Amino acid sequence: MTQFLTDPLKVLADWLQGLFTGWGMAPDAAHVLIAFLGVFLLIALVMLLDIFLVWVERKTVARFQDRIGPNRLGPYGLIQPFADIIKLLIKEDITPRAADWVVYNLAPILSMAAVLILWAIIPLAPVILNVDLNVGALYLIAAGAIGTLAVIMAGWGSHNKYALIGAFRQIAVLVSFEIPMVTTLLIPTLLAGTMGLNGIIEAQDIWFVLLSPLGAAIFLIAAIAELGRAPFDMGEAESEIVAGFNIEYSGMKFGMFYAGELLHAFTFGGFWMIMFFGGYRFFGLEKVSPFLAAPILLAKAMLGYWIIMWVKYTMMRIRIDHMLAFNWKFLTPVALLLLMVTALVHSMFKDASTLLYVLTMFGSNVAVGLGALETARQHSRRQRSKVEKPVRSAPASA
Amino acid sequence: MDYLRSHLLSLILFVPTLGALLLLLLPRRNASLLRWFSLAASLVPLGLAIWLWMQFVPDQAGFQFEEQYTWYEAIGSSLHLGVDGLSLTMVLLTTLLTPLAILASFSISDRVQPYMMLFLLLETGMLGVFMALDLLIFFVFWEIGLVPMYFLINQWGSSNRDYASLKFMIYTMGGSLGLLLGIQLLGVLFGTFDLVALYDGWNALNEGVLLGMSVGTVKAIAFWAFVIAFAIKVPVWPFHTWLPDAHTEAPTAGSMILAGVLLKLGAYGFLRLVLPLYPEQARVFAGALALLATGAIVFGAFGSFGQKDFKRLVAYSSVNHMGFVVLGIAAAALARGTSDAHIALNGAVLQMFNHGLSAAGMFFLVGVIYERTHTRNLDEFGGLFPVLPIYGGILLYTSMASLGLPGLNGFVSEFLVVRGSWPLLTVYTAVSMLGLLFTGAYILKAIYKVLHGPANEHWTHGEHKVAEISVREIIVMAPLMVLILWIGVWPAWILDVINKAVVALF
Amino acid sequence: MVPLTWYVVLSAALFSIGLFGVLSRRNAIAILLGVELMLNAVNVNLAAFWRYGSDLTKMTGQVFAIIVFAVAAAEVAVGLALVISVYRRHNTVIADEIDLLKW
Amino acid sequence: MSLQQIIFLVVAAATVGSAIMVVASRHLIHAALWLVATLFSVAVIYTLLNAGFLAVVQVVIYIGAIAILFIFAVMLTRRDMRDTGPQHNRNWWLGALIGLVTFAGLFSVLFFSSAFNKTPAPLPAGYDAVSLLGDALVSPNAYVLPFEVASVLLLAALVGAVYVAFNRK
Amino acid sequence: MTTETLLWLIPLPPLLAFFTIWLVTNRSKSLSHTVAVGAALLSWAGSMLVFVRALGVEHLGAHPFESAVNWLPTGDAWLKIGVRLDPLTTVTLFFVAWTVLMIFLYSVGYHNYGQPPGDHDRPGLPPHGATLAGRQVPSIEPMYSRFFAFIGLFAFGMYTLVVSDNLLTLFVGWEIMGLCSYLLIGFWYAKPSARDAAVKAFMTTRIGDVFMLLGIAFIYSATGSLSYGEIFREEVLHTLASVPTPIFGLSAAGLMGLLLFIGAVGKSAQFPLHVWLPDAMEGPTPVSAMIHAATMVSAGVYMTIRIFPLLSLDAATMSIVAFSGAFTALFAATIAVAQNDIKRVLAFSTISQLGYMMAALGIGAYVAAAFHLVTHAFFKALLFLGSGSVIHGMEHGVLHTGDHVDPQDMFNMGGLRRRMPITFWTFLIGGFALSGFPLITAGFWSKDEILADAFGHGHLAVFTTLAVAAFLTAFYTMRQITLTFLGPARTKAAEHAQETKWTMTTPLVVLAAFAIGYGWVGIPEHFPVLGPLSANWFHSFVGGTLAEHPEAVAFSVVPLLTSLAVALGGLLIGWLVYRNVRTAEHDRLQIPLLKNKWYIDEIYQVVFIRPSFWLAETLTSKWIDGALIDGVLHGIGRLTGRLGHTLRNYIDKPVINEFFGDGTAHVAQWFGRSLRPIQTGRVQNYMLLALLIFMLVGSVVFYVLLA
Repeated sequence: MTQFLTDPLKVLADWLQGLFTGWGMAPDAAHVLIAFLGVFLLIALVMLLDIFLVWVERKTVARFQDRIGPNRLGPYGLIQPFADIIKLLIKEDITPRAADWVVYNLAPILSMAAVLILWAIIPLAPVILNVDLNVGALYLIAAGAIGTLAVIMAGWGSHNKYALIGAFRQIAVLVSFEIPMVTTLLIPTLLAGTMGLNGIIEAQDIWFVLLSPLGAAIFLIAAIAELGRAPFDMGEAESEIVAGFNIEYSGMKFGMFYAGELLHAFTFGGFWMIMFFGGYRFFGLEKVSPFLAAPILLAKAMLGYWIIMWVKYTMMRIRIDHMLAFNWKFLTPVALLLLMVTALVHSMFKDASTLLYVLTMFGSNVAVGLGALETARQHSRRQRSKVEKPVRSAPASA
Repeated sequence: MDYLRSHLLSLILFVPTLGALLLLLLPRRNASLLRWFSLAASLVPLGLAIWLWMQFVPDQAGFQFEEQYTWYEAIGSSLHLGVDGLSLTMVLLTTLLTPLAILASFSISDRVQPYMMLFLLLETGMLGVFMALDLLIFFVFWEIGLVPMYFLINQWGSSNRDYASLKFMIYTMGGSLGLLLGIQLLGVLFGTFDLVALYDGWNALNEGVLLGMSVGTVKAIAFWAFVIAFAIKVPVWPFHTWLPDAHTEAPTAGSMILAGVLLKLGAYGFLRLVLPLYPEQARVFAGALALLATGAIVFGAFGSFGQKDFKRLVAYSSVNHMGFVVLGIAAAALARGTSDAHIALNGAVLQMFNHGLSAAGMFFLVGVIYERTHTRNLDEFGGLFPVLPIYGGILLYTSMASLGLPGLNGFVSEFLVVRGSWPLLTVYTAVSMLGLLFTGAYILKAIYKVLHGPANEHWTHGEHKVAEISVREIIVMAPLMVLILWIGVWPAWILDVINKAVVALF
Repeated sequence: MVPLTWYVVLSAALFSIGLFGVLSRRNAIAILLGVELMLNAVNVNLAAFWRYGSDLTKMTGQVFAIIVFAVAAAEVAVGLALVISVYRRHNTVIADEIDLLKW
Repeated sequence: MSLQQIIFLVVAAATVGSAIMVVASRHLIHAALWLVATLFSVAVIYTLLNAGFLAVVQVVIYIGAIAILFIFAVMLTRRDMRDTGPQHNRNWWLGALIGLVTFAGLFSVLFFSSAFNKTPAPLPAGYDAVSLLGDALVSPNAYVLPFEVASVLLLAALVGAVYVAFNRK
Repeated sequence: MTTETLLWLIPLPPLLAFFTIWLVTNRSKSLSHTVAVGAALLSWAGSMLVFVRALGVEHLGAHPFESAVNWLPTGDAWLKIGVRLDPLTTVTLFFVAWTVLMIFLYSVGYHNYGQPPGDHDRPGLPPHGATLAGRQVPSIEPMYSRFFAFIGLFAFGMYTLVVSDNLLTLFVGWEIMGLCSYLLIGFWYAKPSARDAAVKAFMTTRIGDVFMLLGIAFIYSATGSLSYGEIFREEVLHTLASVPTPIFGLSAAGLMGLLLFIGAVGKSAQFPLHVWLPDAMEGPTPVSAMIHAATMVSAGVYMTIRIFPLLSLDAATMSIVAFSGAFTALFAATIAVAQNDIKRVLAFSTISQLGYMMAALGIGAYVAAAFHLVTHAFFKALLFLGSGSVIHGMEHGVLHTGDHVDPQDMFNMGGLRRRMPITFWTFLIGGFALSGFPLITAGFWSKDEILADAFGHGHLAVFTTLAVAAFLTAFYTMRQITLTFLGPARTKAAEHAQETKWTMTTPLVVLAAFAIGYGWVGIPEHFPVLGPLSANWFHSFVGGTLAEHPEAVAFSVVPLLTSLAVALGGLLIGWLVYRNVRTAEHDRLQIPLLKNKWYIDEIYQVVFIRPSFWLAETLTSKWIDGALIDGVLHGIGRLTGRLGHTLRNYIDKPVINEFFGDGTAHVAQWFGRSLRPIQTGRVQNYMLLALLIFMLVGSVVFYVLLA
């Protein structure tokens, strides 16, 4: 029993293995079967979580907008999401005639899948690692690439200007923000010495946010852009291009996009936590039992998700050229610079006393950040003066 | 610091080149930036050279601060640098004059960037010749120095510049052909171009047959090949006619450097190569050399006295003054090792330095007045003293230095040369006194025509009124004047270094 | 266990298909697609040879693959840029119609 | 027929099939998407070869960048996003011939030569391809130079592409 | 402070003054002259101190004060320079200090310090006077400060020359004075005559200097040193005397002496090179005094006295010196007789007096020469300053009356005795001293001693020449005095002439005192009555300079009487003749030959100056350089040009270009044209082609060659 508490998956796996082989199944086959079962279990849980997220999202946005939010069905409207799902499911399934059937219908599935495959590598607890891929960090990006594909397929498949434009804009954002993201992902990798997520978590005796706060910040920004949420929601800019790439979608297809987005956001919250806030670690509690560790991670992920929401509902949308300019001219250079600085300071101080190490790392980050901001300020001031000069001089000349 | 010490020469040598390259990166429009930058770039070598002077140990014979880098192993030539008393003096002179020349050419506003670049490159070329301890390197820098000067004359010169620059280029090149052949001969013979090695090897080789001739003949031919190259550069009469043209047409700063340093290359060649490599031939042909030197002195003075063009006058004065250098060298060649020879050589080397100062000064002053009046014709001046008291004072001072007035530097060196060559080449020395006399004549003629006499209204009033010398120009002159006086009153500080080197070498 | 032959044959197939694409598609972009296929074929080969190589600590195969990735990326970027600019000028991407480079 | 072989065959079939679709499909976009499919299955093949890193990178670069780029290009170079006219040029049969001949030649060479039918050595315990690869890429006595060259090439390509595609209007 | 240090310091104040005025106080006139005069005063004080100390030393000649430092490293030895105080230096220093100081003081007044700046005075021209309250008054010199700077430098030169212990520094001072004389004679450089005079002075003296330089070099190379102590040692002199030289069979010593003497000839304006001195009158009067009395010309004699030991080794040289000196004395006197310019007369008298000294040296009486040098310095300075004062007074008159007569022409003067008494009396003293008025004046004693020596050593020719010269001297001196001061005024300007300020008269008085008193230190022992009263201090003192003490010549009546006769006779005749000559026309001695100085200048013009211009401008510049050398060069250039042209036209163009070059091109072109059709421009076609060929080749290789 105690073993179940410390390592439930193993216990389960052994039991099932025994069971299946008892039924006279080939060991390999049994093994595969169990693996599939595990995957199904995970997906099911995640889906449940997703549904719950709908509620969370709606509640939070309500609070942000000083409303109450769903409150009729069940306590605090907890049942509301299920109602939504039913509604979505019973809607008519429409495919525009001009649309490219395969592509059109493939897109939402892909977008959902892109999120789900991310969960394959999330280490929920020291013993529940799912797949401990030794290139986890890269895997993150790879999955993102698939999401991109989904978007563009949706955009192109539904044969609609708005959709296409939305898709383009979305892609532009995704592709360009991938770069600072990768760069900042390299920072934990560098500090931990591995790309495996579990390794990164293991390495975080000191949360990396302390060693690289700026990195954390940049990662968050890039993540938000990756999610295509406000202020970077170029894809579906309601006010400009009705609903962007998913304009032609309705019913469960739209639902998939929607749920996908929410889950994506939550997942990235989780990754943020994993990369910079010690993942499932919480002052040794995770050691006690995976039943403690997994909730810790989820709680942290929820926190990250909440922050992402917070940003979304408080910031206005940015013009796309500004955004790209911001990325290419500011975020990427800063990220690269930060990476170099981190590498340098790390290699110089990693053998020094912990306190000194942390302080120098933190200080260097702050320095880089402030420097970058200052440069940006200078630049913008110059720009403004360039823009404003004629305005000021016009009356004089007139 | 240690690095600095061990690479001092190459630093001095290549900092100007570096400056020239950096100059490329600066905006072409921003003239003042270019000027100041190149000035700074040329001040660095000066600083280093002064430090070098401090660090130099006169009592230690042989070369110091030697550096050797492989350059062209296949033919046994290496980038071998080093200085002794002789080259040190010349290095100091070069590094001193270049900043002044650059400062003097602040008034150039046409294509400043290439101009300044050429100047810095020129400095490298000249320094290279003075530092090289490898015949091939020597020759390479010898030619390098030529090119920028050609363009300086050809691009920034005055009316007749094409002719002058071409003459300068071809004449000098023609001279250096023989030099190149001679160098090749040595190099092929010994498989190395390293001077220090050649000094022994070449002198040890005395009998036998080379290229089907007796060694003596070969040596004699090679000797003349060297001598003519250097004689053209010095220039010794009758190879001097390129000089007045070149000097006259060159831009002011160009003439400063040309007279101040380039001529010294030839004399330095005599000291560094001819005397050590061909002591025998030098002794045999010393008489001829002295004859040419006397020719230079006398005809230089006459020619100078005969000019109507202020700048030409000064140019010829260079011939006259350098004649003394060669005379001293000839004397030394005749009686190598005697104290007379040492004195003569001291005089010669010091004369090189002094002429560098005074000639540069004179050319600059000519340039100053040319900038204001746009004429160099002596007959068009006259009575400028009341208008330009300060300029007049400076001109008097400098010309007196070049006249060889005791108490100023010129006298010391000339006296030493005369003293050294008198017992050896009595007649030549006596004849050259005629030149000395006419030195006075042409200097006074210049002052007479420019400063004295009834004021020439054309310059003293109206729109042609000439402006007094500016502060910048005074700053250019100041170091020269100070040195002129210093050496004139207390030459020991520099002569000591020269003397020790001379004694050690010859 | 899968024998190496299968992998190389697979890559050969990929390669040939790509070659066909390159040779016979009219659309410039499609030609580039073909090129991509060929590159992939090569990569498969490289990876396979690495895996089946005698010394697993020698990463030559993978390194080559990586460099091929880089090259591919560069090639696509430039190629597509060219296609686009050609399209701007001549309003076509049909390879046959782009034949200015003749006598 | 072990499990792995089955998997391999499935994946290989997918690869070849999608590849054929790439060169065959009329719609360029479909071709591009099929390319994605091919690439993805190639990625799977990498994983079968225990080259996880390559697999991921394959996905990131090919699918995430190159394929997207293709799709972009397609959309930028088509007024209406439907393809008209024949997709193959007049002497496509020649191309096909050459393709076939090539394949035949290669196949005959590869399949019947004994050099290739060997089985992989099992991975040693604690074998970490990624770190080895990392070392190989940056260690001076390995491939740092090609690596740098490749990066320079990328940079040049980037600049060149921007310059070429830049709209001078 | 030790005497040596003092000696080092003596020359410095004027030099410092020069630099201070040049660089700092140039703007302020008062500051400038304060600095200059102050400096002169300092040097004067130093010299006096040294003088007093020197007197206190026994056998100063044997052990002089000396100190030297290394100056030039020469090979493994050093050339030393230093200072030396022996009797000769002492006495020279004495008179130099006094005269210089006086002249400095005098200059203040002479340049009208305190007067307003002129109405239209220009730098470079003498002041023309200013209008003050409607009246014309003298105006201050525009280049006042510069003048003091220059004479400061001048004084420095002289002091250096005197205190130095070697020929080199002597030469330095020598040349510096040369420069200063150039600058000062050309002080009013805007006057053509002035600038010509300046150049003339410089060049003429430079001729001498060049020879002197040779001489110095010769001595140096022969003895390995230049300091008197070294080169005048017995053995050295002995060897020098024994070494023969190819030049007129002179001994080395003689040749050296001759060379140096030529230098002195230039400096002291002896016969062939005397021409510059009269023209030097173009400078301001204090300059004339400076040059002709105190410093420059004395320097020549001083140097000759210095090298007397060397000189005396070779009889030939000695006689050359003696005769040139004597000749100059007479020659110059003859010219002086016919001059009307008050300063020119003095100038020629100077030349002749210097001739005296040279002659004295020539006959071996170097003490007498030194004595005459000193006395002459005093009274000649006095005379010049006096004449300056006269001119000044005249100018005042000119300005006052406004009729522009030449203020220097003696025939415009007359009757100034009453107008300017102090000047008159002092001038009179000076004049009498010059003409050797018996017993009271210094001139008498010195001149008498020379005559006595000439007679005593049996150089009768010299003796007679000098006697005649002395007579003429007395004559023209009296002529001058008569014309200037006596009789009624000849012009209105002369009537309104006015005594000058104290700054100018004080020096006159002081110098007058010396002009009288200095004679008394050198009265020969055997002179009747007076001889025993005072020991011949000068003779014994200066005589100590040399190793072998020259014995005083035995007293004889002949020279005494002669000198009495010539002096008094000359004066008397002069007065009688010119007592009532009113204008120049009535002056029967205005012989053109004499008036034009024996046409020496014209001769030089033809013989030397024109040819030198021809040499320079035509021969060297035009013919040798322009025609000959450059001609050859251009010839070579043209030749090579022609060669290149030929090669180009007959080899390059037809053969290489057309046949080989174009031929190949054509072939290639043909191939290209025929292969063109393959270029479809379709990339895929190329690829197809390439692959097909590749396959063919490949299959051939694989299946045929390898199988």
